[in-house]
Amino acid sequence: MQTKKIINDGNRAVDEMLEGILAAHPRHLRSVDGSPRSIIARDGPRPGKVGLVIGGGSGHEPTFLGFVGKGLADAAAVGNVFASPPPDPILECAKAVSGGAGVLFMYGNYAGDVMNFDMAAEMAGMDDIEVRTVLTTDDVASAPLDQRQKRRGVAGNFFIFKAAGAACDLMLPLDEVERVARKANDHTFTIGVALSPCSLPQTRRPNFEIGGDEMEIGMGIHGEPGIARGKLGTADEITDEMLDKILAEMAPKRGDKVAVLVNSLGSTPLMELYIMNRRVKQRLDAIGVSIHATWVGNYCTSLEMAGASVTLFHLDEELQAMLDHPCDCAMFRAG
Amino acid sequence: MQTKKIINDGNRAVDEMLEGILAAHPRHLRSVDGSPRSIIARDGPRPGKVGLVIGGGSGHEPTFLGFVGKGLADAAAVGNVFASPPPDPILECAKAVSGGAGVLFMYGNYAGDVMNFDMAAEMAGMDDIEVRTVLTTDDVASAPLDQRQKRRGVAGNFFIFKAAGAACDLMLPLDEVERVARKANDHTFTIGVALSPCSLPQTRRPNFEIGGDEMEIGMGIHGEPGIARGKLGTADEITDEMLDKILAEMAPKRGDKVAVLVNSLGSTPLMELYIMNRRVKQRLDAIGVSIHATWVGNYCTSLEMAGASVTLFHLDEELQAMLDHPCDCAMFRAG
Amino acid sequence: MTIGASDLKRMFDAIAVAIEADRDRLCQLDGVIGDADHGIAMALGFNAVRDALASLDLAATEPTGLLNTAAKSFLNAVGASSGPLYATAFMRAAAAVKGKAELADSDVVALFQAMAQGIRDRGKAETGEKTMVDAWQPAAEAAGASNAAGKSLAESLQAALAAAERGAEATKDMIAAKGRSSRLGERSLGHMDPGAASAVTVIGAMQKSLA
Amino acid sequence: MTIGASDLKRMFDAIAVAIEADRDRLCQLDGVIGDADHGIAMALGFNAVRDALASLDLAATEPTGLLNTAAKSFLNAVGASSGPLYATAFMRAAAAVKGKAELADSDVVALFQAMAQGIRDRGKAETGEKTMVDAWQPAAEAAGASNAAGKSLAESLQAALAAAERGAEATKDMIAAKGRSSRLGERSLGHMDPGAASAVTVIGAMQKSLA
Ligand SMILES: Nc1ncnc2c1ncn2[C@@H]1O[C@H](COP(=O)(O)OP(=O)(O)O)[C@@H](O)[C@H]1O
Ligand SMILES: Nc1ncnc2c1ncn2[C@@H]1O[C@H](COP(=O)(O)OP(=O)(O)O)[C@@H](O)[C@H]1O
Ligand SMILES: [Mg+2]
Ligand SMILES: [Mg+2]
Ligand SMILES: [Mg+2]
Ligand SMILES: [Mg+2]
Repeated sequence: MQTKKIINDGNRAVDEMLEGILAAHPRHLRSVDGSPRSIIARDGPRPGKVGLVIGGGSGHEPTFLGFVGKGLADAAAVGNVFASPPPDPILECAKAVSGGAGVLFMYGNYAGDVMNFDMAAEMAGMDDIEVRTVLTTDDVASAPLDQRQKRRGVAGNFFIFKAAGAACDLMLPLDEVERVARKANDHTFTIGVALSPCSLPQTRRPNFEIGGDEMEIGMGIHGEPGIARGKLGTADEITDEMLDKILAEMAPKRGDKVAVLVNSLGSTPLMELYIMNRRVKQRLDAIGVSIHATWVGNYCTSLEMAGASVTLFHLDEELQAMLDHPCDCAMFRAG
Repeated sequence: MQTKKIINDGNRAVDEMLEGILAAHPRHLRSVDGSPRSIIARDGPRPGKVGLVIGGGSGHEPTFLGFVGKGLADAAAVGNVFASPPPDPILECAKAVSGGAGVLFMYGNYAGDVMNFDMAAEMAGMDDIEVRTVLTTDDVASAPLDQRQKRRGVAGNFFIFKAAGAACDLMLPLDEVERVARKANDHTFTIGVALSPCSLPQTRRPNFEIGGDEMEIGMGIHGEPGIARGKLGTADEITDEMLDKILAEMAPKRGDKVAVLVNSLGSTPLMELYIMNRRVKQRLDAIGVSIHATWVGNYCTSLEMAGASVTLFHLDEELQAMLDHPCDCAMFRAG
Repeated sequence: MTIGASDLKRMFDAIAVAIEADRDRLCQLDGVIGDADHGIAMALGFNAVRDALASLDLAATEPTGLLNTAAKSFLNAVGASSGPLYATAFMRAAAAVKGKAELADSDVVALFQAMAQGIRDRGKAETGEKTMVDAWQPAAEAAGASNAAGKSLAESLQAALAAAERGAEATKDMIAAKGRSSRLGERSLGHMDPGAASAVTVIGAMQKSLA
Repeated sequence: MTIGASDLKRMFDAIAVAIEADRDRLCQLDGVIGDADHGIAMALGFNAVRDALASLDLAATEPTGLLNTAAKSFLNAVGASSGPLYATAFMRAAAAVKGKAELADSDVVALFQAMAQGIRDRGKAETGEKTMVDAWQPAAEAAGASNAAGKSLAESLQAALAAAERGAEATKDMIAAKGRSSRLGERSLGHMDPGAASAVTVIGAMQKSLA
């Protein structure tokens, strides 16, 4: 039996989704002529501003397209479901948003994305566009701390892109934008838990198996296995396990500030996310860490996977200013 | 086997969710002292303004709490999952937001809500608060057109509350607010389709049964049976079936304007919603109806139910102005 | 033998136990034509009543006060449809026995009839509309007739229970005209109304406890 | 007998058919230690190659041009990891046979070795890291050795296929050090790498088609 989806044709799902997105958000988004997988912020790119190009596989909506808008990313290159975009649409994004001050590529650290974005960067270089790359590596479950550069980029993208987008919008030069982006990435810590699988529109089969009473701590946003399979715990047990791992690394001091993102992987409803957030607040209160702002909802999903992730963004004055900087994207507003 | 949820205790889920919501949105929301199920907009209520109180069962998040904020509802009374709140928290909301110009109760038309809100209205009357009530009845699948007053209120709440909230924020008198609210309700048409059930935190069992290749057109947001059970169609077939029903009633003329809401019942991801929205746009283009604005996402859910609804809000000048009026809620912003 | 506050408390305790045991079946019935929460609502309500009554000083409480406490606690715990319906039932019952410390058989029957009337007043449903009224109304009539014919309280409540059972069974052949399932039209046929089903459970527990 | 553009086109068609037939198994393998889409990516890529080659005027196309067309269409259709890896393989293959209209046995072996080298260059993986390199690298070495020993193309490709099969099998005992599954540590043990599995399918189709 195939999984249930409201689609027409699995192979056309991404392109039809893009049509629907452009139909819904004509004031915010447009595609590059002749390159429908290159989506540009109507309001963002301008001369003298560093262009911010993000991207990756589809199926994580509102990541990445939701982050395209004034004050955040200037463009997103769109891949197939859970697959990096090829170099061409990435290159078209770079060309469309280049304002003469260089372009920053930001995306999650996955082999496929690295190879495709690197090829696009080389091609952009031939067009005299200076490209820098900052990979996001916020998933603490995906490699030990001493191999942080190996980690996956997941829901923390939200904070990292937000900070970099603000730096661009403030007209900082490429060096500075890159510095802010790296710092934001270093200050962002995410861990996820998955309860049940999603299925790709092309196969319509569950993309992993998991027992009816099990959860997987640390599972990646493409269903990549995580740290450990265990019995499904209570919301407090699960949140504690996640926070223990994050706080051990982040090592906040009393009086430090964070921003919080409690994110659904897809089908886990707001009720459960807010129950988790209640625990996050209790834990942070207990160690004297104050919460500057909180986001709860579907920000980085894996289609209809059940589960959630918690991200802490460890703020300093600069990162807080970047987070508070206004942005206007089709799928949400912040700041 | 119980369904999987990230909760602590099914009986505490709503209260713990509320703790998490207040923890996340302290700048937007507060609860009434001694009445934790009465949630008030920090910024909304003020002397001389009609107070707008909405509410209903939990499990539909971000409905109703997400609509509490300046420019929209002043308060929401929170019931158990899929159950009306009792009169007490409703009354506390009315008292907290009364600015001397009367209070409007708005909620979906369900027997339980009607009885509880009516009892609260009587009690408010004893406290010299003038209360009017406008029931939302946008679900075209829930009764024939000639019995519109019997219909259920579903995702179209978004537009109807939005219009009424704007009227309140513009300091219109109670009569006018009520008129705008009724007109908004009359201009709002929703229909849903369900693919798979949700489960209540207290039972953790699917709340209805449906075949692995079936869908239910017209299903209510509590899993109430709809118009017809059928084989799951393609996105275009499903959307067409929904739009046919809406357009037959709404009967728009060439040149008319609408706002569109494509809403997930819970676990149906943005990809599928946008594919549906693409079809909505095609259909409206074909009959010369223009789209003033579009919302796509989780606005009125049934926990983790799979499925979606489409709402058209048939605009005239006044309703468009109300829709465009700014509002600032914890869970989204619009206008 | 008369019925006092502690008898009524025992009765509410018995209802709470019976409803708790019936919770899942009631949710399942509600799942077919409603929103699958009726067992939850009823259990919540009667557990709240039990807790509220547990903290009463029974020696200092008359039936009216006890019933009003039950009404208030049921109402505030439940919301939903059953909240105002049963809360109103208990408020009317309280009014029906006002001023009496001990209830004779006919007082209990009057209390029972007041409950049914309260449910009708609050919900505005008639018999035949596939609601709990289809159990409560015939039950109240049967109890009244039995009492008028000089039968004992036990016999009258037995007659009420039998009538409620028949009434609940009969809801299977009705098309719902009130409440959540009233939008189903013909699709509500063949299924017992959950509120009528729980009414049988409630009345059964009352009968056992008071007889 | 030499190999020309139309032979290469037939070879790509054969790969497309073989991969399409293998799609679900490759997705399943990728589901265990990756993201369950490897079969989709490979099928997409080779179908795109087939479509692109179908519109070429083969009489006017040399192997280099055909291989570059294959590279470009594979790259743009796929993205993912397999996109740049196979696209680079085809680009290097194109470079290896530049200027030749017809390929002798040793040219085909050189083409084959260039593919393996391209994959290594692009992905920077060594053998033992549980990637498609663990199939391609021994296959290229076996083909080269066989060719150097004067064996026929058919024999050389047969040796390559056998080596690829052994290499893919061997990935079961490896801990992934490159690609998506490299974060699994020990948990990747016991499972065949999907990219190595598909390499066997590709090499098998090449062998059958060219032999
Ligand atoms: N107007 C009414 N009058 C009498 N009983 C009603 C009315 N509306 C609903 N009911 C009863 O309430 C029952 C459902 O109760 P419950 O599930 O607790 O509430 P909700 O429908 O709010 O979820 C129905 O089965 C029906 O018996
Ligand atoms: N750096 C690399 N070098 C060689 N092969 C690699 C590398 N990274 C990944 N692979 C191969 O790619 C395969 C996965 O391909 P695919 O599923 O199409 O891409 P993705 O991982 O982007 O979903 C792996 O099984 C592995 O064989
Ligand atoms: Mg992939
Ligand atoms: Mg209910
Ligand atoms: Mg119910
Ligand atoms: Mg893969």
